[in-house]
Amino acid sequence: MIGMGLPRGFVVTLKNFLRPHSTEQYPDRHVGLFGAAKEAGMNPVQFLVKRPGDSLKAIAGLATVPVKVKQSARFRGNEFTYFEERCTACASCAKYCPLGIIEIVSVPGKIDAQEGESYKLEVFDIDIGRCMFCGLCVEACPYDALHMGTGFERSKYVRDDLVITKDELWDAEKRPSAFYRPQFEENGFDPFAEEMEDFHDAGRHERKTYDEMKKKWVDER
Amino acid sequence: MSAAFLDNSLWRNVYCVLAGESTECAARDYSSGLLPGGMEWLAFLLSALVVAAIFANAILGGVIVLIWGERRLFGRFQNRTGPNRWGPWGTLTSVADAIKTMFKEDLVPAEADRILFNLAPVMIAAPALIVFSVIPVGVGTYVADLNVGVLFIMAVTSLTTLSVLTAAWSSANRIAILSALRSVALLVSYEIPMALALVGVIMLAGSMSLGSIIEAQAIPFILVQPLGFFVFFLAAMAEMARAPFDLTEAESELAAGYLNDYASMKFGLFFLAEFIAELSTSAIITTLFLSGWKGWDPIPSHLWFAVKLILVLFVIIWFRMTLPRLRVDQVLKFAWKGLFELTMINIIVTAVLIAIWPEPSTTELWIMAAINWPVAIISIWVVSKLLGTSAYESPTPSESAPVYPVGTETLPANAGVQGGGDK
Amino acid sequence: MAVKTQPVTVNLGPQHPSTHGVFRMRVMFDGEEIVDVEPVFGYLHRGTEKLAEERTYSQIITLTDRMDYVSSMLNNQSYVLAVEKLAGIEPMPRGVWLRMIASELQRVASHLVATGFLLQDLGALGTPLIYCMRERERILDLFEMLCGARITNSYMRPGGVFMDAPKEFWPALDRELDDIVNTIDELEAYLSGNEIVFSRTKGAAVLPPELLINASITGPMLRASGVDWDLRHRDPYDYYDKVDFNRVLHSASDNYARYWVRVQEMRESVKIVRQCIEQIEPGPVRPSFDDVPRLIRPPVGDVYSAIEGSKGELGFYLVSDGSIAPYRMHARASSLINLTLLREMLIGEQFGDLFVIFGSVDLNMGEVDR
Amino acid sequence: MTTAWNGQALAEAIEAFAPGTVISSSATDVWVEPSAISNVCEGLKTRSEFKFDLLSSVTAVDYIDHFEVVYHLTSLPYAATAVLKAKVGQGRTEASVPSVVPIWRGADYQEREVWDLMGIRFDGHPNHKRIMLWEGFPGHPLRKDYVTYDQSIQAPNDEDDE
Repeated sequence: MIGMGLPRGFVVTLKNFLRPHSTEQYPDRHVGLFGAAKEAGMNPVQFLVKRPGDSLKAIAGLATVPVKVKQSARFRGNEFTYFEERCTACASCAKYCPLGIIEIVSVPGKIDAQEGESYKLEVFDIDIGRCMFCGLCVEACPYDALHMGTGFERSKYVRDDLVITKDELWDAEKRPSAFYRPQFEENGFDPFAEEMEDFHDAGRHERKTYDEMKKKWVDER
Repeated sequence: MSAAFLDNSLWRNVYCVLAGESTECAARDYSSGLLPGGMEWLAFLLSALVVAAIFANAILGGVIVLIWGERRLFGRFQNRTGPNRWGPWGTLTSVADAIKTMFKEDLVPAEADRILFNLAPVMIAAPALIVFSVIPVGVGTYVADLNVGVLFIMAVTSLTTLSVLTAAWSSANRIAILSALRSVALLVSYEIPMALALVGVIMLAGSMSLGSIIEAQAIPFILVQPLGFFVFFLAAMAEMARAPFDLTEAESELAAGYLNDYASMKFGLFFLAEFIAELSTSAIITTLFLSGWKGWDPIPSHLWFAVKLILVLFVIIWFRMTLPRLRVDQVLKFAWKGLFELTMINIIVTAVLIAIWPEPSTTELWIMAAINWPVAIISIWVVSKLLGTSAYESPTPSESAPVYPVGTETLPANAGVQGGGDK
Repeated sequence: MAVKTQPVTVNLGPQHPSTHGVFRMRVMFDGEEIVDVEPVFGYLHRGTEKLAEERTYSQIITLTDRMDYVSSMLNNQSYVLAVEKLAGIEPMPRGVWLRMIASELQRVASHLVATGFLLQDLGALGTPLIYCMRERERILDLFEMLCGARITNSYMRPGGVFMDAPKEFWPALDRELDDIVNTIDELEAYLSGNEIVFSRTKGAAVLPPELLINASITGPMLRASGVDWDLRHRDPYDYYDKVDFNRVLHSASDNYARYWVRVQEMRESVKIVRQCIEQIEPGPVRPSFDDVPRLIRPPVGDVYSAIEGSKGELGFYLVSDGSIAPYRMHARASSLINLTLLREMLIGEQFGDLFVIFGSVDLNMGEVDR
Repeated sequence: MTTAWNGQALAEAIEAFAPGTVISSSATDVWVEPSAISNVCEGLKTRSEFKFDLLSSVTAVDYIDHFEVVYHLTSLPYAATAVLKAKVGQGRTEASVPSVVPIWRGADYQEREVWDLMGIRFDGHPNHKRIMLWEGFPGHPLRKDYVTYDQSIQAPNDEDDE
């Protein structure tokens, strides 16, 4: 029963014992005195003298530093991003949603409407509580108005609060995920570093070539 | 008051501060006590209570630290951080856990035997603490130096199983009963090699008192008694139901075994007892095999003891983290067919050596070590050969011949699907 | 001395810690020996097949994710292949290569979970499990790069995948492949020679290949008994005919053989991914919406298409009535069918081995109950 | 490379050893008399020209006026597959078909699942019980005419537990 297999196992576990750990602390990282001083940009002695309260806290292990979780740009988060200017209220997203959790009510807009204003949105609700983040609504959006968000900290105490309304979408931080939006990756847009200010940036900007248009509209008819 | 009793510095300090015109204290430069003369019996009683309280609280405090340390070490072994939220490096986690445990609802199953159900946690926690009464944790720092100390330890530790059985029986749970039966089987099997492994140590020291055993260790007995240490270590792991012998609790099989129906502080007491057992086992190993508090001079003896204790604890945790669990029959087979033989070899060899050098000096101990190590290695190797499974030959992918005919025959030409479609 | 004993019946699960989900077994045992076992299913039944009848072909991809949630990519692949076969869609080459890379990575992840939990059931207190999970996390990071989700991927679409891999994916994949091999080496150093693992898994729950085949058991369990049946080789879907890999076989057909086959298959999967990286070439990853619209209307008919999933033959039976939703979808759940012989495997074994044998089947309750 | 049996060829081959059992056949599928399923499967498994030793899948489809039980067979020695179908419950009567569990153990849970969700009885099944849903569940959910009942009306009864 006792051979070389067991000692080898002990060596492996000891090797892992000495490795740095692979987990991450979230939402904040606990720092000691040295970490807190480094965070404040001083050396520990300075920190101890200048900010005795904070240093005591740090020694007691209560000082924390917020942690940014490493995420991919395509992360499908639940803080949806939405550009009202781009939306035509076509309700493609609502039709494509496997769970039917997107509710859209639209009314005809003014007669002399600009592009994208021919329909006015009255209601645009996404029930995040039942959403499964498949991203099909984003995939279905023909004008790149709806994007998956990169944030995910939307837990609420009441289930009804999980419904994202139009106003909430409109006011939310514009940090769209690159999910199904290859143009973001081409433009080098990083949702974790910057916000998207201009709704024009969210578009696909792809123009069909003359030959393609001709093929589609002339040759095939 | 006996003079031997006052060799214990811990007792003496407390006692002599209390006792009045005691001659023993006067002989040791304690001028006078707090109590009037003739009240030595009260001083004795009070000092006994104080010493016991100090010890018990020190152990419980140690357990709190141990739980935290063990979880941190688990984390390190498993490449994660371990508890880190509460207090510096998570040191207050166990305190928070203890408070949480106390405030939980105390559930008693409807079918439980209430008296026994409530008695079992006490029955398991008390003996675990009592073990420490004979262990010297520093020069003259102990509760009592029994002249049958080793025997006392063996007797008290085996009480654990009784309370496990009580807990399982009273909670009227089939899984708990299974766990308790395993616990009893484990105890019956491992108590014997555990006791016999200590025979070598007792022979070398010529005494069963732990104080004398430490005194006798001119060199740590782990060097002189490798086989005894090996057997005792494994048997002790089994005795406190630690991996790879954690059959009683086996969470992947029995969920929590005998603890299934316990909640709140009753569960807390079981949990506590388990960790006290771990602490006491390491203390016993430290005392018997690592020369206890002995060390080089400038460093105080208590620190030596603590360092050795932590070392042993680390090894126990390392074992627990590394090894998968054995099955019941394998565990019992290992005790009866493996460890028992090894202890017998150890006793015979040690007896012969003691017959040659009845009162071994340091040099003679070194010679004994030189003889015992080869004996230990050879005998462990032989026993493992006799017991172990043969090496498992894994076939390389290309060499293995298929045993079942697959794709050996061909269909008639007309059988396949016509008009394409490959399946 | 004959001791009079009486068998005891115990309900294990659905809340037992090592039933890999919500599985219940009614076990009767005599002392430590198992006398009778009756599995009880259905605690995670979500009616996937009924739900699929009311969804379009693309929407069902999201349902397949949730069937076997430790190998969603493979479920996606199997379903998408069935749709392609039903609707006669010609997939785009780059999409197919990406599909193969993703599904082989998922196979590694799934086998890591299987191995880790098998060792957890052996009582190794989480250490090997966490080493396996650590590696799986890195694979899931790659999936997050690919499709934005870690578990419920929904990465594949009829005709390919929904989006090309980002630029940073390829160097990360290279690094990860080396890491996987290192981890497997470490795992083997740790456990493949471990005498305790030997003595507990060797010779336990041996099943002859004839019985396994008769019980429709496929996948690593079948290959551990020496039957050379791997759909990737026998019925090459996607581009598996363009890659070269060994079929891992073992002849012992016991728990250790199953563990060993899974570990070696991870190595083979890494090899396949490496070949895919070599052979992949630029191009579109899915047909244009002119060729394959979002709402697919396959012609009337039925089709059964199976792939080699991580747990065995993973097939989808689709019946189309020409509308945008399938008339009937049936998933051949290998986890459920692999449990057919559970009783035979367990009876006569020790109680301590119950969950080890159960774990060696490698099942996922999401797939068993669907 | 696995080959799929041509339906017509398979139908001829089945007719050769079990005359009168095949109802019709297409390029891929063979429709068999439901009562003869047992016989035909026995032959398909044991006879040397078929050797269908692995039953890939058993399922059923509700075609409103009848049910169809679908067997997907695989032969390991030939590396071949075939599809066998049986129309049962014509006119939506109580459908039943002989069980193939005595031939392939692998049909055990799958037939139970079909019974549970589709309501097709398998005569001769050794453990003919519901598998996913509890005993006493109203109706068979995968049937096209299934109406979701308010499940709070009928609690699960305890037939299941001894």
